[in-house]
Order: sequence, then C-alpha cells, then structure tokens
Amino acid sequence: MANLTIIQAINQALAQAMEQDPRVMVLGEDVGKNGGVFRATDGLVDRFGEHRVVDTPLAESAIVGSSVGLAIGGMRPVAEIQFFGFIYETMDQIGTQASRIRFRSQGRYHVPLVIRAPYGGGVRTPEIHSDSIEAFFAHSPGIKVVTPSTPYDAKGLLLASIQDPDPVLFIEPMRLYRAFREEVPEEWYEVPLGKARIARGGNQVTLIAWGPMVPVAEKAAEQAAQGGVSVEVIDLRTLSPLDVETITDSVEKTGRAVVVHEAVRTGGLGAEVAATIQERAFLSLEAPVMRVTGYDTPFPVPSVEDLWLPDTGRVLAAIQAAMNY
Amino acid sequence: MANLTIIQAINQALAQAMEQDPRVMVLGEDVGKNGGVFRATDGLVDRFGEHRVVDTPLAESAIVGSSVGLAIGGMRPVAEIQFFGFIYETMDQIGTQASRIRFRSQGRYHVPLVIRAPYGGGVRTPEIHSDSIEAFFAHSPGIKVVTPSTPYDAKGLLLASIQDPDPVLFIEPMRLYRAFREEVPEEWYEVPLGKARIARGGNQVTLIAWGPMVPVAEKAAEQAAQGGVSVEVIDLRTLSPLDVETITDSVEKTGRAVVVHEAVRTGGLGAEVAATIQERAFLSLEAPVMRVTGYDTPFPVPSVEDLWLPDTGRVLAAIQAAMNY
Amino acid sequence: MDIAQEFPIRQVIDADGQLVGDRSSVSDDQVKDFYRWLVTLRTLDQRAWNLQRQGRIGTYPPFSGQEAAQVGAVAALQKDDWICGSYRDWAALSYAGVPLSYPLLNSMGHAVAGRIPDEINALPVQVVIAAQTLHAVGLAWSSKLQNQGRVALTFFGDGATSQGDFHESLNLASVVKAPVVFVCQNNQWAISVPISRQMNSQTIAQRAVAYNIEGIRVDGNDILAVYQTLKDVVGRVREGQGPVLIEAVTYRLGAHTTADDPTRYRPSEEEQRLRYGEPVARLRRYLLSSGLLTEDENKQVEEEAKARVEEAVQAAETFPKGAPEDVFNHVYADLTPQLQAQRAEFQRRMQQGGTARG
Amino acid sequence: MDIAQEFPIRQVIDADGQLVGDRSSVSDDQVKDFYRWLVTLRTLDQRAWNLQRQGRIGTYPPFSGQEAAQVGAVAALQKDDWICGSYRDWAALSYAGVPLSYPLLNSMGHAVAGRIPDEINALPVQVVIAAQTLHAVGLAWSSKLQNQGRVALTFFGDGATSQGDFHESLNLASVVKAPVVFVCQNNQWAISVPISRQMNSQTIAQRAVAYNIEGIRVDGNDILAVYQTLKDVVGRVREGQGPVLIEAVTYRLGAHTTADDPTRYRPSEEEQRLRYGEPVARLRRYLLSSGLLTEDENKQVEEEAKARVEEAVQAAETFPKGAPEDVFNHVYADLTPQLQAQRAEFQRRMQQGGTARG
Ligand SMILES: Cc1ncc(C[n+]2csc(CCOP(=O)(O)OP(=O)(O)O)c2C)c(N)n1
Ligand SMILES: Cc1ncc(C[n+]2csc(CCOP(=O)(O)OP(=O)(O)O)c2C)c(N)n1
Ligand SMILES: [Mg+2]
Ligand SMILES: [Mg+2]
Repeated sequence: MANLTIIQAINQALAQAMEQDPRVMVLGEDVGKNGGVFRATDGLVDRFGEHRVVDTPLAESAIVGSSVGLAIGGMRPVAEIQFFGFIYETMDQIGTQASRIRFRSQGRYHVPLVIRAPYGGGVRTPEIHSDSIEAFFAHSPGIKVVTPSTPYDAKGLLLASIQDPDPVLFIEPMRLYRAFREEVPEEWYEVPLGKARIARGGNQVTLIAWGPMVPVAEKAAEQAAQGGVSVEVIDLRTLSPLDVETITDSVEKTGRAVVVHEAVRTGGLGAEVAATIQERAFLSLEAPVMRVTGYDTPFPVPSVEDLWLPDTGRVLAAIQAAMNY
Repeated sequence: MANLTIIQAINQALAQAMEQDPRVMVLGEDVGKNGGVFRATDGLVDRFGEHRVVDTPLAESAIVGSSVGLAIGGMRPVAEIQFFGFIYETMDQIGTQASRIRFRSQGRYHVPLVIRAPYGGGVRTPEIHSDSIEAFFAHSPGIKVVTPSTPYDAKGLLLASIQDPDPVLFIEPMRLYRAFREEVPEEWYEVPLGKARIARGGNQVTLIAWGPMVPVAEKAAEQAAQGGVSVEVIDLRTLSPLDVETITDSVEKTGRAVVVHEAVRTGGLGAEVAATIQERAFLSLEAPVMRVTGYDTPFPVPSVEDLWLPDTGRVLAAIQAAMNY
Repeated sequence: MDIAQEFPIRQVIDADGQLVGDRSSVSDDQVKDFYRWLVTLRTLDQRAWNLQRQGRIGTYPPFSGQEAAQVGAVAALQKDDWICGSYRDWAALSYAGVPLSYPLLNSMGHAVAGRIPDEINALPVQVVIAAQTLHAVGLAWSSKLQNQGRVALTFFGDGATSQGDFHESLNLASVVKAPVVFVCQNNQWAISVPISRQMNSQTIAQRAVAYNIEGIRVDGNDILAVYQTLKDVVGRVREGQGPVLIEAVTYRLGAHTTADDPTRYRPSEEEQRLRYGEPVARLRRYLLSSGLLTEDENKQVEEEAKARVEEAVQAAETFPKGAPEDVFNHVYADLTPQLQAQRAEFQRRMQQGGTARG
Repeated sequence: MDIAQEFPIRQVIDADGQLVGDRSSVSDDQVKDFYRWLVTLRTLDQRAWNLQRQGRIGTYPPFSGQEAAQVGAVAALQKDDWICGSYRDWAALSYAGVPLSYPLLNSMGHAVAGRIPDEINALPVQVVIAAQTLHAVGLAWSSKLQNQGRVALTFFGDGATSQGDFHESLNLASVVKAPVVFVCQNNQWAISVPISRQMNSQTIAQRAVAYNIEGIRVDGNDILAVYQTLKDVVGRVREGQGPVLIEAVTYRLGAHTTADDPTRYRPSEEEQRLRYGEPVARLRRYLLSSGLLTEDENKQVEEEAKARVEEAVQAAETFPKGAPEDVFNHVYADLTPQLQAQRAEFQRRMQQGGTARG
C-alpha cells in the first residue's frame, strides 16, 4: 500500500491495466513524452512504447472516432480528452457512435472504450477548461459516466471502467488531483460501477454529491454536525446509471435531501436526482429536494470562480433550509 | 388569414423576416433550390437570391461557426440543421461559441442567430434523425430553446426568435409539420419567448408538454375529462428559459403534475420540470411529479417507434396514478 | 500544379463499352461474374424503389449507378478486411456476403439489418455523414497494432468530404500510417447540392496532397478500372505504405432517397447525358461487343437476377418481426436497473395490448 | 509534385540579419517602428512570464518568437478589418491597439480582457482550438454580403490544422469566396507534440491545394517578409480573389504556457539552434549592420519598451476588479427570471460576506 494522490492512483491504474492486458492502449493529446498536462500518463510511454501510448494529432473527434474503431477491432483504448470542456468536439462520435454501436449492430459489436477527462473548477483555468457537462452524457444511453472523489476510488473505478465492455466516460476532478493522499493497495482491485458510496453516515439530511463537490459536502456535513444536524453524505461515483437504490434508501431514512454540483443549475444532473427522489420517496420527504449548484451562466473568469462555485456556506444554508422547511 | 400547416407557417415567417430585414439570411444543407428536405425554405431562393438563401457544404460545424461570424458581422442568419440528430456535430460551436460570445466579450458582441432543426419521432426516419436532445441546450447558458406545437405559434415564435438578440435554437416537431392546419394571420406578429401557453384549462392535474407531445397531451386530457378528471395542459413553447411561473401557478392549483416528452427519460428536461415543481410547489403536491417519456435507449428502429414513444395510453396511466396516489 | 494532369481518371472500359485500357489481370470469368452481380444489384435496387412506391418498405436510398464502384472495391479486399460504409452502400455489403434481403429489411425498419452476419467484417451502415471514416482508421490501426494484416476500406460520398471528420480521418491515418483505403464515391450530388457547390476544387483526389498520401481518380462506372486500381492499392496499403484516397467518379442515377425529388434541383438533361455511361449498360456493351456474352446469355443473367431478387423480397417480407422489447437489450452488455424496470413496464404494457397510439 | 519547390519559404531578411530579398515597399521608418514594437512586445512577454513566476498573474501563454508573424500580419490590415486569433495572439491584438495591460488582465482573470475596445474589430482571444477560423469565415462573408470591403484575418497554430473546424473553414471560405486570410503560425509545436507528429506532410501551405486556394509559406521570424507578403495578399483578398492560406514558419521560443515544462519533451539543443534566428534579434542584426539603428538608439528603444511595459503592469495591477455579479449580466441581453433570482441570491450572499470558500 502506498499513500497516493488521485493523479498517482490514476497513473498506477493505467500502468497496471496496460501491464495486464496488451490490448489496453492510451491515446490523446500530449499523453506521451509529456505524460499528459496533469501527468496522468507520466512514464507510460517509456514503459509501454509509442505504439501503446500515442500522442495524437490535435483533433478530439478523431481521438474518439478512431478509438471506436480500435475498440471494435479488439483493442481497449483509454482516450484522454485534455479538458472536459473540449469534449464538445466529440459529442457526435460519443453520442451517435461510441454509445450506439452495440445497439446499431444488435450486439454484434461493442465498444470497450474509456474516455478520461479532467473537469471542474477551483484551478483558475482559462475559459471552457472548467466546464462540468456530465449531464449531457447521463442523458445519452449507451455510455456510462463515472467520477471518483478519492484516490482509492480513482484506481478502483478506473480499472472497473477499463474492464467494462461498454464505453465509459471517466471524469476526474481536477482540483482534487493532488489535494490529498490516501492508502491505495498496490494490487489490482475494482470498485464496481453503478454503486454509490456512503461517504458519511447520518439520519436527518441526505447530501448527494460527486467528484469535486464531495469534500465540500463532507465539510458541510461536519459543520452541520457541530450544529447538531446529522447529515448523510452520498458520493455517487457513477453518474450513469444512477444508483437510485442507495439514494432512495437514504432519503427514506432522512426525509430530506440536498444535491450539490458544480454544473449550471438548469438541467444539471441534480434535476434528475431531485426528480427521482420525489418519485421514489415522495411520502418520506419533509422538504423539497434542494439543489446547490453552479449558477446559470458560463463558468466565470478566475477572479470570480470561488464565489460562483458551491461552497460549504451554500451547502449549509441548504441543509438549514431543508431542516427548517 | 390563411389556413396553414406548421411547415407553411414557418415558410411564411422566414419569407416575411427576409422581406422586412435585408440582414436576415437562410443557410444550410439543401435549403436553396430544393427548399429544404421538408420544404421549410421552399421558394425562398427564387425570391431572395442565392446570396441570402445559401446551400452550404455538408458541414454542420461550419454552418453554425460561420453563422456566429455572420451574426457578429451584422447579418441575422437563420441556419438550418437538416435533422436535430445532426446537431451533435455542432455542439462545440453552439456550446462554447454561439452561446458564449456575449459573455466572453462582456457584451461587446452578441450573436443574433437562429438555428432551426426538425426533431422527434413518428415519421419512420432512419437512426439518429428522430433524436430529441433539447435537454443539452436547456443546460447550456447563453442560448434559448424554443419549440412550437401549432402553426400560429410556429410563425409567431420564429419571428420572435429572429428578432431576439441572442442565439435561439428553434426545434420543429417533424410529425406535426403537416398534421393539421390553423388560421395564421398574414401580418407580422410575435409570440413572446419565455412564455408558456395554457393549451387547455383544468384543475386536477397539470400536464406539461412541448412540441410533438402537445397533441398527445391534449388528447389524453380530453379522454381524462371523459373519465371525470380535469386536466390542465401547458405547452411550454420555450424550453429555455423555462416559464416557471406558469407551471408553478398551475400546479399550485391542481396539486398534481405529469411531464411528457419524447426524449429519453434520464436527464431529460422533464427532470428539470419535476425538480422545479417540487421546489416551488412542494406543499401543494398531492402526488409526486410523474414523467412519461422515451425509454433510456437510443431512438429505436421504425418497426418499434410507435411502441417506444409516449402515447395517450401512457399519459392517461400517469394521470390516473397521480389521481390515485 | 496541373490538377487534371496530376490526377487523371483511370479507365479500362469507356462509356461505349470499348476496351481502352489493360484488363489483363482480370479473367473472363471474373468479368462475367461482375456482370452477374451488377445486374442482380441493379434489379434489387429497382425492385426496392418499387416496393417503396407500393408502401411495402419505408424510405430507401438507391445505389443505381454506383454498383461498379462498390462491387469493384469490395472485390479487391480479402475476406477478413474491414468495410465501413454508409446508407447507400448496400451493393458493397451484398457483394461482401450480406443477404440481399438486408437492404429491404433495413428500409422496413427491422433492427436485424444492423446485425451484419458474423462471417463478414463490416460495420452497420452509417447514417451520420463521414463518421465511419474515423472508425475505419481505428479498425485499420487496430489491425496494424495486432499485426493482423487487415485493411479497412471506407466508402463515403462527395458531400462527406466537407465534414471535419473526413479531414481528421485522413490526417490521423497518414500520421499513424494506418492501412486504410478511403473510397469516395463522387456521385456528383449530395442530395440537392452539386459537387461544384460542395467544393471549389476540380477533384476530390487532390485533397490527398494535404496529407501527403496517394490520391487516385478512377472512373467509378468502370468496374474493371475500379477493381484493378483497388487491387493494386489494397495490396500496397496492406504492405504498409499508408492510407490512400480514391475518388471514384460516378453518378447518382436517381433520387437521393425515395423521399427525394431530383426534378426540383437538377436538369433532366444531365441525367440523360450521364445515364449513358452507367456501369451496367457499359459492361453489357463491352461483353456483347467483345463476344464474351451472347444476347441469350444476357437474358439468362437477367432472369437469374430477377429470381434472386424475388427470393430476397420473400425473405424480407416473411422475416419474423423482432420482439419490441429487444430495444432494451443492446444498450449495454447488461441491463441497468433503470432499463430492467423500464423493460418490465414495457412488457406489461405490451401484454395489456398497449400498442395503440393516440 | 515537388512540395518544397511549390511552396518555397519567402524571406527578406535572413537569420543573420542580411537583406536577402526586396524590401522596397517598406520605409526605413516603418522598419524601425516594427522594431520598436517587437522589442516592446518581447519585453512585455518576458515581464509577464516573471509576473506569473512571482504569483502576480495566473497562467500565461508566451508569444516570444512569434511577434513578427503577428505584428507583420496585422500591419497589413486596414483599420476596420477583422482579427480572429487565439490565446497566444496578444502581440497581434496589442499592435492592433488593445492596451498592453490586457494580456496581463487576462491572466489575472479579469473579465474585461474579453472586451476588446470598441474601436478595434477583433474577437476576444479564442481558447477552443480552430473555432475562431469559422468565425473569421462568417465575418468575411458578412463583409462581402454587405459590401463592406473588410477582410477577416485569422491566426491559428500548427496544431489547429488537425481540427475538423480548420478544414470546414477553408472549404467553406473557398466555396463562398469569403475574403479571409488564414494565417497559421507554425511554431512547430502543439504543447508537446511536434509538427512531425501532427501531420505527415512537409508543409501546412500545401493544404491549400485541397481547397484550390493560394497557399504561401513565409519566414514567420522575418517581419518584412510577413508584412510584405500579407500586404499583397490582403489586397488581393479584399479585391475578391477568395481566401488565402499563409504558413508563417516560426518557433515557440519558450514553454507552451507558464504551466508547461518543455524540457520534458523537446531537446534544448533545438531551442538553442532555433533561437538564433528569432525575430527580434534578427531585425536588430539587420538594423545595426545596415546602419539604420545605432547601439545607442537601440538602448533607447529598449528603455522606452521597459517604460511602456511598466505602465502596462501598473495599469493591470491597479485595474479595478469587476463586480462579481457581472457574471450574470452578459449571458443574454436581458436577465432571464432564473438569472434575476440567482443574481439576487448571489448579491445577498456577497452582502453577508459570503465570500469564504470551504
Ligand atoms: C452529419 C449529417 N448531416 C446531414 C445528414 C443528412 N444527409 C443525409 S445524406 C446527405 C447527403 C450526402 O451526400 P454525399 O456525401 O455526397 O453522399 P450520397 O448521398 O451522394 O451518397 C445529407 C446532407 C446526415 N445524414 N448526416
Ligand atoms: C479543442 C481544444 N483541444 C485541446 C485544447 C488544449 N490545448 C490548448 S493549446 C493546445 C496546443 C495548440 O497547438 P497549436 O495549434 O500549434 O498552437 P500553439 O499553442 O502552438 O500556439 C492544446 C492541445 C484546446 N484548447 N482546445
Ligand atoms: Mg454524393
Ligand atoms: Mg503550435
């Protein structure tokens, strides 16, 4: 066991997957010698060679589109999109191709492809780089969406994603890449897709978060506890398919729910979570499901981003509102 | 006043807009001599010439991207995407460009661009052509999303969209193009963006629909009335920004809500509507907000589509479920 | 640079059916086999058109005029090479071994038409213009990485060359030296848009210059030119020379699809003029004038073609409808909990006869 | 086709500062003015790098090495022509009249940096690779439709040429004969990816062949070559000859951005070798050796540059912070009800001092 950051855990997972399975390859912009702009692929080209760790031309649609062919042809591509905000370029190859090949071919072909991308704010990037558009993909049948919030999950979820026979969008919270360390087993392990994690137990309010918002949620829960409110924190881990059972069980217990995400509010995945909760646990609800989210504006310039992003203060206020409803 | 279909009303609106304002131009694939594959632009090239009615190369990103430049440069482009399912190709130029130029330039530039596209099922199209992915754009700040369900609204909303100083995605229910006729005034009029329409009054259940689902909702309401249940039908007309006030007012009165859409269920706009209703009208709700939607699969082949799409039977079942909750 | 000179159109048999090139690498039997295929496919295509007009199938995209380009190219492949085509490439798939009933099943809205039989390495037909060209690059690349010696051949139209994906494909293929053969069927129209409006260049082949790859123009209505050119190219691509761009100059003899009305946008004079050199008539002229085929044999070919097509129509029309709930089964390898619940609800509806649409 | 011969690199002043071409259309004063600009911009760029290292600004993308390509191109434009560049094109914008403080404000995260002053027809810097090339096509087209006589010039990198949007831009521009000048700054790297991996072609200029437009290679470190070439090209484009693709061959002297470490991926030997011919040193050699500038005058130029840059730093660092609630104001022309409510909530939070992040 070593004490690893998320980025190190991802790097280790990639290396192990490539070691174990010669079909696994990594491709994307600057993933080779440079090791990725965040160093997720650091050292891989030296270990596995230029044919398995490929610096592609600067063309995201080509990265995903050729990966679809690679995957059908028997490889297990792990494609990197340098920042999630550039995935707009690949919406067609993801939305109409990668995610529909199994369906279109009635099961003759499938696309075991992982698309990795860093996302979220807090890092003072230029425009577009910090976008959180996971909701697009959660609304796209045929692809799974996964996001870790801890080093342990990062490795285990990434290995499970690479093993998955279907396309997985694996989005990585940029601001947590090096935020903290955690014991991560050396050996291969998988954290199953489709299962949320109870990050903290509690029984008065259910707080649902993912990726970069999990630490914010945990901190808010901590502070709420000091104020005498017991908050359960659910880290979704897989955004599609949603683990409705874990969410529902919790809300049936607590009777209150708050969803937190960085993405803009309208049409964000928080809406789906709220809609589902009120469908499944209507009679348990003491208050409406609250949403604490980015505002309905483009992600702002660095001088404003801290004020724009959900923070513990806003989450606490929502917890209070749910309690006082 | 003439008795027009939706497609005729759209054609008339385009012609009037071009007549009134020399900056208005139409561009897209096959919009010229062919008059568009649905004839929305029929006759326009003869009246306004090849410089204002432009058959573009087969490249959707170029259609939208160049339209952004045209709009900034003083034109008022109305771009056609031949089928909504091909808009995936333009997600970057819409999501990071058209919709953010005003924001990026802090108001120096703006993009008065209308993007028209036919959408929805019921027409036995090949794969992709029938996709309903309005939720992507409702989750994208900086662009408005509009969809008519009647000839009158088609003309009035399209003229309002062309007048709007910001980008508007105007999606047209394919299966209603020629489904029925309605009196449409010859003269210029606008149906304001952002305002829903009460398509039918009622006081026990609120049914929220848009575009192709409005007639289905109306028919279900009709049948429910025969069974003694009074249903109010709201035609959203503008999907972004949502007319939350009209929705909330209705649900506060009825206490029950059912949202209907063709798009796949998870992450559809129905989730946002449901999330909003339970936030705004929690104490009025007698039952959870129900959703009647496409299933979480790609839009199926023609032999299955009628079974896959929401129909009056499914809507009625949801109305009953809400009543019996 | 003189484009016409750099990219001449290769021809073996001209529009009049005269041998104007070398056909020494193609046996008489092979030529006749090609002819039988072209006649069969043309018969199928016309039958499909009529079936649509009778309301027995849905929208159908005819390939008449493009049989030589499709068959000639596929004939140059080996059995396990990859084929990645679009909605109009059913002639290619049929020649590769997909049952003739599949194009009909496709237009009847049967999901099975997407399930290419296991022994054929072809992707389902592609609807999104140019998207398949990137899949071909990936497939070819995967063959290279796994030393499989397979080539990927992708078909696309003249309109497709305007798409960003086309450009990204050629560039990536050139950079990674993927064994891809890009075959553009320049049928001169993209629905109503003529090639002169699609691009401002004389040829599609010249786009190869941008990527430093070989670009070749061939008469796409001349199956021997297509076949011989492709045979040579596929061999070199397989040996590792990198991708090649072929422009097969042909003509869409009819409408874009059964939903299209070309009289709205193109002169019938053009159709008349270009029909003369179409692949089936041309090959027939050659075979008859060279004595390789008698009029009687020709009749027999036509009869056989009709019979095969009739069988295909029968097969399509008696093909069992897929279970509607199959729609849930190929979204992922396993049903998600959501899909499981939705399928159950769907099945309940079906059992309750919930098929009526209102 | 001999690419090297078809697309020679145009040069007026070589790396040693020797006049090797014709500069008759550029006055001595103009050359010296160029030099003052290059020195000022180089000074600014280096200062920005240091400010970032001191934590006074955020991530910054240096343009050192590319000043000649940017300034030379903009100098060939008329006042109301359009400029559409990317994150690295602050030298171009500065020369066009944007205050020198703007690139700093941009890296300090001030929204104002996107608001190009009204008298300059330039788009805000573009982050999405190649997206601006389509905007340039649209702007040029709009100029043509409105008979404004304006040209649009768009800058982009070698990496950008791999994007689908680049291809779609050139094709569309060629088809509609839009008055666009496409200026690729081939600085030989796209972050860590060398041009040899970005494409398998010798030049970027040869891509023009695909679109049947003019393609020109010019020494991008030679401001006189860039300026004279562009002057000629912009004139012809304005007169209606259609778009032109320029490849300005240059070199990114430093890191991709302040967040990048080029020692990970490129040999310092290369940097050493290519540094010699960089635009500022080269022009200085020419001016000194030709007697157009004395060492004393040069000192003065450098002092003036420092002073101007110092002013810019001051201006940036004293620039009033925008009101945070401005974030709501430029999403649409008018606030939607949602944004109105959200802004009100935001303002309440701000008033309650809700600025702490947890
Ligand atoms: C991305 C995309 N845009 C638009 C369409 C609609 N469409 C279908 S076929 C076609 C024309 C294609 O022309 P071409 O590439 O020349 O192929 P052809 O039909 O001539 O075989 C268009 C515009 C589509 N299917 N996909
Ligand atoms: C669509 C998109 N993909 C990826 C990136 C990340 N990125 C920023 S700069 C860059 C390299 C650009 O290279 P080039 O076009 O040569 O321009 P240069 O940086 O050399 O000026 C990359 C990959 C981006 N900004 N946009
Ligand atoms: Mg065509
Ligand atoms: Mg570069």
